[in-house]
Amino acid sequence: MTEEKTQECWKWPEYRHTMPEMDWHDAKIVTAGVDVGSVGSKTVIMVDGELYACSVMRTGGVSEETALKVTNWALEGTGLEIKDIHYVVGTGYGRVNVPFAKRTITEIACHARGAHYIYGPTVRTVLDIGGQDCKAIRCDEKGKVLSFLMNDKCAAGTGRGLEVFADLISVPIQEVGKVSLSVDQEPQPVSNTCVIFAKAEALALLRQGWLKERVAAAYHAAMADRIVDLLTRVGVEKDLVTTGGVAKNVGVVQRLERLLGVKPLSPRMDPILAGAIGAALFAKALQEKELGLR
Amino acid sequence: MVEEILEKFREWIDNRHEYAKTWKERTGNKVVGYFCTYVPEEVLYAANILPVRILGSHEPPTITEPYIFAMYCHLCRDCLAQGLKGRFSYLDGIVEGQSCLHLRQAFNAWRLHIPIDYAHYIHVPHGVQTPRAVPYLTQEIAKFKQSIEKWTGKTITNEDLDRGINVLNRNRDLMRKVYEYRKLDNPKITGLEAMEMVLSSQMVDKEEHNKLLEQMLEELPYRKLDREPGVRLMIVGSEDDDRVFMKNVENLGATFVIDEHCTGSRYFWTDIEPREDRLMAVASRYVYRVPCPSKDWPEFTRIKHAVNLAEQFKAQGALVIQNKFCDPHGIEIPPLREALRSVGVHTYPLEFDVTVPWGQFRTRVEAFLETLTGLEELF
Amino acid sequence: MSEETKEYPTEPLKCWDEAKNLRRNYYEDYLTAHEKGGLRWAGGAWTFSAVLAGLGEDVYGITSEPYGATIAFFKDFAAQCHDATEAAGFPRTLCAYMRNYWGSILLDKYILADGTIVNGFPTPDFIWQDHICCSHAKWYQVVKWLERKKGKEVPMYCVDVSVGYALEPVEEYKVNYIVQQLSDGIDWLEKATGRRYDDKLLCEAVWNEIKTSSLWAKICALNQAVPAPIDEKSMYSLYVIGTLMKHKPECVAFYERLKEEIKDRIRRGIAAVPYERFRVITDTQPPWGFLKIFREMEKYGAVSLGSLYTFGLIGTWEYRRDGTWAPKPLPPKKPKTREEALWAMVKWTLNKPEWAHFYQPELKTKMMTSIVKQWNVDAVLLHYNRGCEGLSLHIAENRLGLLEAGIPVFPFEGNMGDEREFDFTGTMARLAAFFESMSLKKLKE
Amino acid sequence: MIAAGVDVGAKFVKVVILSDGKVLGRAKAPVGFDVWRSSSDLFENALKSAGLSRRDVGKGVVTGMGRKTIRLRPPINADEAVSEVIADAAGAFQLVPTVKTVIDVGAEEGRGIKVDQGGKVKDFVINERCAAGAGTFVEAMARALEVSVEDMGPLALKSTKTIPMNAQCCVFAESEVVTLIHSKVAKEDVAKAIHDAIASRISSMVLRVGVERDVVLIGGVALNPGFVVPLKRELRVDVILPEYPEFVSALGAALIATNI
Repeated sequence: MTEEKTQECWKWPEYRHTMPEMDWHDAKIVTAGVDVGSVGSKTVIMVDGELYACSVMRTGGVSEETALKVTNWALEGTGLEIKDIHYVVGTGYGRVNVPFAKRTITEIACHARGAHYIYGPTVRTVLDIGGQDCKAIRCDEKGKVLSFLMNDKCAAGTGRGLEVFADLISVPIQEVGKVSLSVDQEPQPVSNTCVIFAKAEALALLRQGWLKERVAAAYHAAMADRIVDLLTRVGVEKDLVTTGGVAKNVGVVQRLERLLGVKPLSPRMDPILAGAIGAALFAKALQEKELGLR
Repeated sequence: MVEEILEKFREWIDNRHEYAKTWKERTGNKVVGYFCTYVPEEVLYAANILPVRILGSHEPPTITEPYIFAMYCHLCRDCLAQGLKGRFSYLDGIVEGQSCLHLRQAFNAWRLHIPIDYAHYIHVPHGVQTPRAVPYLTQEIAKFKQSIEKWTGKTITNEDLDRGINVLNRNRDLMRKVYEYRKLDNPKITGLEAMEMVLSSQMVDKEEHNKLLEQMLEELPYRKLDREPGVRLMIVGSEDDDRVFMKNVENLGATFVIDEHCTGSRYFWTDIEPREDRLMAVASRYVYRVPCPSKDWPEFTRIKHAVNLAEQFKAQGALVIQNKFCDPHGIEIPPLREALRSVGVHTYPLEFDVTVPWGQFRTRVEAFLETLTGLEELF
Repeated sequence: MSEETKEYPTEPLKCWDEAKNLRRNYYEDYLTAHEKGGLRWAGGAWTFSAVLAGLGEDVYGITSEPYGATIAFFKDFAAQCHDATEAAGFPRTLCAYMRNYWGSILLDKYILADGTIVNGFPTPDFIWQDHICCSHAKWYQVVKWLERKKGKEVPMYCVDVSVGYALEPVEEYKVNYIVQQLSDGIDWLEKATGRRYDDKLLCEAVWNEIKTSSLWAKICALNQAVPAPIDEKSMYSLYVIGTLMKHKPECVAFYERLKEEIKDRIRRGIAAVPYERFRVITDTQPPWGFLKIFREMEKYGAVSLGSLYTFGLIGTWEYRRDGTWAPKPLPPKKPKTREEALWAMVKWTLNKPEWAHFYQPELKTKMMTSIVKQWNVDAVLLHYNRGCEGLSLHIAENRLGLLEAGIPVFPFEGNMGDEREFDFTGTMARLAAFFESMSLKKLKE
Repeated sequence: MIAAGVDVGAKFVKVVILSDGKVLGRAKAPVGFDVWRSSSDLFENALKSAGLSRRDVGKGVVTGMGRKTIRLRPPINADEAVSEVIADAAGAFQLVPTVKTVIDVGAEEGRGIKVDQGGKVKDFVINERCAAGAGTFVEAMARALEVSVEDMGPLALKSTKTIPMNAQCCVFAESEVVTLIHSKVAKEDVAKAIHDAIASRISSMVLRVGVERDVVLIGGVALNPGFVVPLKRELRVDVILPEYPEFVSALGAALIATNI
């Protein structure tokens, strides 16, 4: 148990990526979206409104530093520097702490816009499951927000909740979702909404000799229930898509599918980037406005 | 000038306890605390007693745990906490005018656990839409008047009552006049300033408050706020004295142009119509005033009123606030939002607790403002 | 447990099936009222239902709290109701019965006593309610609003009874305030239903209602016997008849029979539970989805004799000169006129013990302390009920008051109608600890 | 007679070996999923450290939230399992005979217990949902702050600022913490706010049973000075910290075993 702990199963992998076949030198507009979330920070570099480079890392104790780090990492090896970027928009929990951003826009607007980019114009309902909160967003064919709701006070349906849980059953966070699906029969969801109590409950189950898989299933089922509560409050209209870190968790997504009878679209790129992508797209629009192009 | 007056309001709020103590020493008269705006302050003013509203301090009310189960709203627990911490030690008495169960509990706990010379509960009727309410409340107020007379040993004459009625009506009239300036395209005062005006009037001698309001109204037409009004907002719902929240929201490129809650317009919107029977005149006012939802049935008259305000003050959006566990307001959230929506006012609900988690709320409010202004040009 | 525990004989109640039928028929009658050419009304369990009797025999009601509790008992349907209500934008902190009831309307589904779910919520022809807590009138105001969205206009009348409570008779002007509203209400009923009002039927119904609540109190008083002839879990299925039809002759007749049966059980030493070692009372509505807590208690030889709630919701009591708390005897004479009937009913109703703690925690504590003494109670289990703002009011004060009187108290948090707020395992663990601290160990199975 | 007490907590198992009321051995280890394995291994260690073997132990009593989940074998047998409340009281009373109030703050659970002159439990309160135990809370917050759990307390003591947090739900509190971090509040101030929040949550719970001196604070969190200071302030009384606060429950169990 103790040595297992040192594995730090909650730690999801950080990464950066550049689109190989793209080049920024003859680009008209280079923009960046910096999404400083409560748990993870992401930067997206766009050339003329197309994703060029991106990076994802954990948010540190000082958000300015994180913003700088994550952005420089995205630029690494591209030959670009922050000063070369025409317009930077900051978003996310720490959006006010992006020193080199010209403007901030909320993650609500950015996720809708980003989802529209990732999944296409048929998106009407965006479910963003972030580190600390969970947002249900209704948007139009342009990716513009019509209405939205955020979860109240309970983080059981969030990334942080999952981290605590992954640690508990010592399964790497990228795999808990898959693990939770490897049960032939779905158990009762854990009854508690509070992360700490849900964890305690899960612990009790483990001690009663439940298999990790079964406990994981119970925990994910509870998460899905909670998220559905939120979704029904804004109302689900097709197409439904998920963004944010937890969107990669098949255990949650497939259960949502089951509960809602709606199949979420599959992303053409990492949905954790949605917020940053949206910000970068807004940045492009803002730059065009400054240049009098719109 | 206006600035100094507003500064004075702020000062009164921040030093409310010192104010009350010095008032007591200066006048040698009694100070009474009240919980809900259904307490007819007219009667207290008639008896030369200073009524002050008991409100919380927005610190987690730990010490109330033994007395009030935490499923009741933070306001009632926070109020009691103030008493238990001895911050209202100067009070000679407490009075409650029946509204919600929550504040009744604060009143009873206070009566039972904090030494106090005088405690009176007025059974203000809930059936304010029935024709039987006025005569009934008239008798309840008469009973209240008698108990005050017994307590102070002084009889309250009609002249005394007229004095009380006049000072309150005057205060109401002046504050409504100030609110008029919020209708302008560029309002003359911010939502925070308006809140501080109303709050302070619940804490100080209204004679003094009226003097400042009169001066302020002379200067106000010439005041120019050095800020863009931005999005015109309404704030509507449970009791709200969270000045930090008001300030933060108005710093996001918005201005509260109107409110509908009991630490705002609801407190002073309705006047007393003079009548020969003074007590019946007072009773009528408290029966026909803009109601607390706990008394507003079978018709939703408060919602109609809120919609009118939103239209008169040209609000673009409304923040619908509910103090967590405040059932009377919670119950009305969907009908209220529907009604506002029907006149084109978008709404966003926020659940308030003893402290407001600004980080979370900031995102919600900003996003709400974005949906109002639309970020149109960026699509 | 080494020491031997006495085992008492037990047997099921004979009245059981009658209670079940009365309850089943009640919900079915409401559903099929129109087929019988009758009327449907909706209102609270505390509403002045006797007044409606004046409209004729064929006026069938559904009282809101018992209906909300019925839903709560069937957890899955309850969960659907909560979701529907939250989806409609109502906070989840509101009265749980109310949310269940609204959910049932929003889902357009109606549940019968046995859990059968019927499609289409039967809209009432009119609403007749009273208002004492923050929710009573608002509850139906929203019902009206929801029905209007479905294109149905439901006329509503609501009587304000928030005049306070005193152990001694309340002031005339307060009674008068309510009586006047009721007589206005009768005129309103005639307009709303187009029926002529019959004062004779009113007088009968009022007298029945008074008898019902006096009888129920007598039944509860019988539980002072050792061993207790009935436990609280059974009482729930019995007092509910009063909450459904307190003004009806069937109800009076049923309670008469029940009283006789209980007397007979006492005579023959029949107990509610085989091992009675520890007598408790509870407070406020139980978490309806988890009545198994009472079975758990039996494993420790603990029996719940009832509560101020089960005794006082329908029963009417008074303090005798000797200081004992006892069933309130019937008024000297049966009312003859509308005026007499309304005055008699209001005066009687304002003595409802369950109304005391809305105003004065001391009074509730006093009554609970009397129960502890007169019923030989060892401890009080206080249900801090997140589902009911009204009956949980001042409950923390009652805890302090009881402790001051030297009575052991076990408070536990839960919710009568929303299982998400009741933690069964956790609560049972704490209850076990409490029993241990009372040096009470689990009996050998 | 030699008696043993085993306390199966949320995070750790603790064992105390007693000989006529004198402590012969103490041992503590993290709880694995196989609670039985970890606890019986530990049991052996504790015995070893006392130079004893199972055979020497006359009686044993198990307590703690995990007591029902461990398979028991002599000398510890199931029907001698006692609740934490009873064990806490017994242990605290042995160490501080003048004790009237026991506060036990562990990883998942907080408890307030009132005892009479004889050390008998008079009244008690255990946190219900949405007022979770302090240990896990501090951990989660430490992660958010990027500070090691051990440093949290000392860090908090460096601060003099008071930032009210409405921490009924600790996860909700975490978003408040993140906000504070983003608005560049100094780490020590945040750390203090966190500990103040726990202290106010625990004290508000304990206040339900009432605080009567002497007050004894036990459980792992008692080792965290950042929590003890605000707790004293909130309760407005001094609290006594026994030498091995996290072993008091196990000690209580052992004492009960002795008296069976």
